[in-house]
Amino acid sequence: MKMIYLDHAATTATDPEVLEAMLPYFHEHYGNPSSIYSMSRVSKNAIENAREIVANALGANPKEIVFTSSGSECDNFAIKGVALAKQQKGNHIITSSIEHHAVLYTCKFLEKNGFTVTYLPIDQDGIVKLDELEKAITPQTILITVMHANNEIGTIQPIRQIGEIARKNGITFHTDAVQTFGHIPVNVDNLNVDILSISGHKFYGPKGVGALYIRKGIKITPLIHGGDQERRRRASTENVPGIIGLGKAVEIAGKVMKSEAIRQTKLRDEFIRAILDNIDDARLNGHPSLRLPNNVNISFEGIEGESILLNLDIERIAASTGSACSSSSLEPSHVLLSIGLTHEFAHGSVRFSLGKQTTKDELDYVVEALPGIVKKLRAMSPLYKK
Amino acid sequence: MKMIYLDHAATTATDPEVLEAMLPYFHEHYGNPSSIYSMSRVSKNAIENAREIVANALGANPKEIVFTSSGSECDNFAIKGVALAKQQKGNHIITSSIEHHAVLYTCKFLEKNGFTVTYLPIDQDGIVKLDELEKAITPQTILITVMHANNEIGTIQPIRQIGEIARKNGITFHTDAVQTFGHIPVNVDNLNVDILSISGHKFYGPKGVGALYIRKGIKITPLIHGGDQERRRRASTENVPGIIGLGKAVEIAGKVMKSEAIRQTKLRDEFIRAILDNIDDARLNGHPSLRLPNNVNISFEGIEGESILLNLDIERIAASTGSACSSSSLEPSHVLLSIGLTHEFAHGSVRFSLGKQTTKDELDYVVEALPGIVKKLRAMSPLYKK
Amino acid sequence: MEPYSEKVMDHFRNPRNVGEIENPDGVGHVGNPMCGDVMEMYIKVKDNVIVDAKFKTFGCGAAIATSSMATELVIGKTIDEARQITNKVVAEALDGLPPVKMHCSNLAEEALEAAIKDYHQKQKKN
Amino acid sequence: MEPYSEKVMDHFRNPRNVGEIENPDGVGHVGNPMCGDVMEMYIKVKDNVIVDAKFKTFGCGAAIATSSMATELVIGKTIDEARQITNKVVAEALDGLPPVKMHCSNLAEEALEAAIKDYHQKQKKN
Ligand SMILES: Cc1ncc(COP(=O)(O)O)c(C=O)c1O
Ligand SMILES: Cc1ncc(COP(=O)(O)O)c(C=O)c1O
Repeated sequence: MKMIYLDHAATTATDPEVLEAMLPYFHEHYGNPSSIYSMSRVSKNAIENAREIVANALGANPKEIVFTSSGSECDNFAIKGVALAKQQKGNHIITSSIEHHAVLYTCKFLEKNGFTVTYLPIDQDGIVKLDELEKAITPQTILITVMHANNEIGTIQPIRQIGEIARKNGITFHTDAVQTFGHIPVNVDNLNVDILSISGHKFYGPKGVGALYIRKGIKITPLIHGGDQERRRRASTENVPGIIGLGKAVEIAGKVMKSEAIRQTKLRDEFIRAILDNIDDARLNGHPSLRLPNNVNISFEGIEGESILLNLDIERIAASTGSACSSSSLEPSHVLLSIGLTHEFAHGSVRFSLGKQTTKDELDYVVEALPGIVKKLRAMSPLYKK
Repeated sequence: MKMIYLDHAATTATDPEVLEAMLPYFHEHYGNPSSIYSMSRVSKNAIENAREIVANALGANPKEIVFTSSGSECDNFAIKGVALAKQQKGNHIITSSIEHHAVLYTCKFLEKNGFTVTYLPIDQDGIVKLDELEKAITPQTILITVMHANNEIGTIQPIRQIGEIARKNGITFHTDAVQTFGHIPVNVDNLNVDILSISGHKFYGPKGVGALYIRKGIKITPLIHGGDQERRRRASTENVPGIIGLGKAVEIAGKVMKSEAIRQTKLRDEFIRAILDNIDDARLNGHPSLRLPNNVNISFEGIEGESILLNLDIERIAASTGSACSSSSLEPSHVLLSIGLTHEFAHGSVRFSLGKQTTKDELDYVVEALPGIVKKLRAMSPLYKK
Repeated sequence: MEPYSEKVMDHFRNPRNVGEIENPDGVGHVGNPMCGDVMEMYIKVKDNVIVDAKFKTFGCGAAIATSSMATELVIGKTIDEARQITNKVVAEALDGLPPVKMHCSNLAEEALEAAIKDYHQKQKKN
Repeated sequence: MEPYSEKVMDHFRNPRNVGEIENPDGVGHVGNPMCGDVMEMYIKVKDNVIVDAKFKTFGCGAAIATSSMATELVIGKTIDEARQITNKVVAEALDGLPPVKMHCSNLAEEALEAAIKDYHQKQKKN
């Protein structure tokens, strides 16, 4: 039996069409795009074409796009880059308490190096409190960074309003759009953002490539110094096949995003209802409607997440506890704690994230398998007494 | 007619065998290596296997290898990482005046942020003066970073001795081995290095992937904060196909490196002799024998490098002026100035770098084409009066 | 994370001795739901020999497998012999645990210790 | 770098008016080998009209092409008309230059200016 893959928020399979587009750039058009001879023009033109595709999708100018190696690099580049470039102006950064670790730990790092950071609280659905944001702003505030949608609970933030507040106060605004770009509309002008992070492998592009949108005029110090690539904002010989793949993935997303968002939202809501109908003492985490079309995050009372995942794996269902990168950690998710879950409940959460290939049949299969797993684990749990 | 590609120091074509090894990891084994379910084990095992291959090639432990996205990232990570981790101990860094821009501009960046940097002079062949190194060391010195071989003139540095001096003084030692690894033997213990940079696309691996060797016990602050990947030293969902490709390229290099080094050295020396025999007022830059097997760097009096390259390109020969990433710069190469060339002579330099596919016939063709090009350009040069 | 051994997965899939013992001679209760691990171990003792052991565990795969293995290891052992069952013994019996999961075997050792302590205290009272 | 236009490459491959003019009426010598560009422009003037122009250039592709184009543009022009040939005019005649190479067209304008200035000074002396 094939795996039922419900961890698209962790990573997606590279679309075969994307891989196809990349292939000529490995050993046919392999020229270094920065070289002067004519054979390099093919790779140079190809990455500029990809840049245009990404820019168009965002409503941006190609010159405002910098290719990077990942979502994490984008977040580090954005936050450290603005912090360094604007440190003469102030040393205060505002973020939310439910950011991805690439943002959170970058902020923690800056705290150790002379910056102060405000972590905004969120409501029980995972939405940043705008009044708290306004209160947090000081004359020292140089950067606001709030993610577009959360990777664990799927809640979509009021980015446009946050951007308005930032602009009104003359503060640079970054958003981590790694979970939204390619899945729901992301337009930098509609969202009032200055800097925006994208990661290829989250929407059927290749792993190891990302893009950072940097609005014209925004000051930012490079994270990777060296050669003149990317208009001197990110040194390194360009990852040509990766960039071409990213461009192709954006192109495909442009075509299918709308219909997929509708289809997945419907599947998602049916799936949530079926789980909650079939299993007692379970709850949905995140906002019921302001959420990613593909995100389902459920807590099960009295049992622990990893043991649920292992049992799902035995049934050939791939899911996660929220964030793949911290799966070796003993701490429960900071996101689930932030929305008010107890440690115990937070430990018992599972994220199912749907994708383009996900079918109703697959989800039905999960709905059938899940109650037995929960029952078995609860039977051996000292914490579940019902 | 096919292109005669003599710019392997800028980038190489990905070996078809390398691409072959990567292919299953795009949309077959695409699982996030950090995930818990069994399908992720394939990608996890594959990257650990690649890590072992890289470690073995270096004489290192797999735990000492961190995968990155490029040689430039490695250099930035190494230098900024040590500077930050050891800033309590001191703020002085020693490097050479002929480093790649990824090292040089990282040092310049640190100079703006409270560090002091000594740029060691080199002799006329491009070799760092060891007595100057010893003199430069102060109690504040926390890092020495000197490249293994220079990317423009190919000179190989006395890394082992530099490492000895560093160790004697308790100073962390980093070397940029981007031009040597995969081409000549690189063993971290023989070389006495603590940190070492590698880039995949310089030895027939894919673009967009590198590796940093970090000796056990060496303190280093991450450049990219976030998830727990790479033992918390470099966050980002792993570039699985890229890492597999890097591993494969190292494996292949292990088999052919020795014979290729001999073959290319012979071709190189014949090529140098033929050029100097056929063209007056030309000189070889870099050390005559302590040089990369594939590097040929020649200055032609009275004419300018780019116009030579363009004429070579018309003859379907791809070469470079030294460093692809600064080809849009008006400054002559800092490396050529450092070895004592006049600005004018430095402007008239061309680097030919050989590769696995390079044949004697190709080089003979260049030897035939070059005198005419030089003659034509000299005829229109106001600086060549002979 | 490194994958679990086959032994761990076997004990996770089919945990031995799940449940509670009515009127146990000793109970150990260790761990903390905040940390994601809670273990309860029940023992029945006759003539200084552990004749039965059961467990209930809230926790990850390793926590469940180590609980299961620990109960298997103690059944039939004298109290003194059971005391020799350290976290290392349990982990080795499972063909090892991933480094990040070693604390789970500590938990099993502690639960056993606590159950034996409880047994001794009950003995004193009687 | 952005690639050169076809026009640039045409003038680079087949530069027009390469060389020196014996007994020129004006010579302009601009640029600096340190910066990688040196341009010499020679003009022959008859009845206030530039009847011939030649150049010698040490420099990149753009430097050579702009020199060549500048000589083509001035031949047949009066001195006053030649003065109108700015760097922009030269660059446009070449269908544009990559941004990093725009300084080369400045050089061509300067060389022409210098040659005209030299011509005027020689006139005064006579
Ligand atoms: C010596 C040296 N260091 C660093 C680099 C940077 O490597 P990458 O282009 O992979 O970032 C290069 C090549 O570009 C190099 O030759
Ligand atoms: C919201 C968010 N930000 C950043 C990242 C990091 O992206 P990457 O793994 O490409 O570095 C992820 C996913 O891992 C994410 O979900």
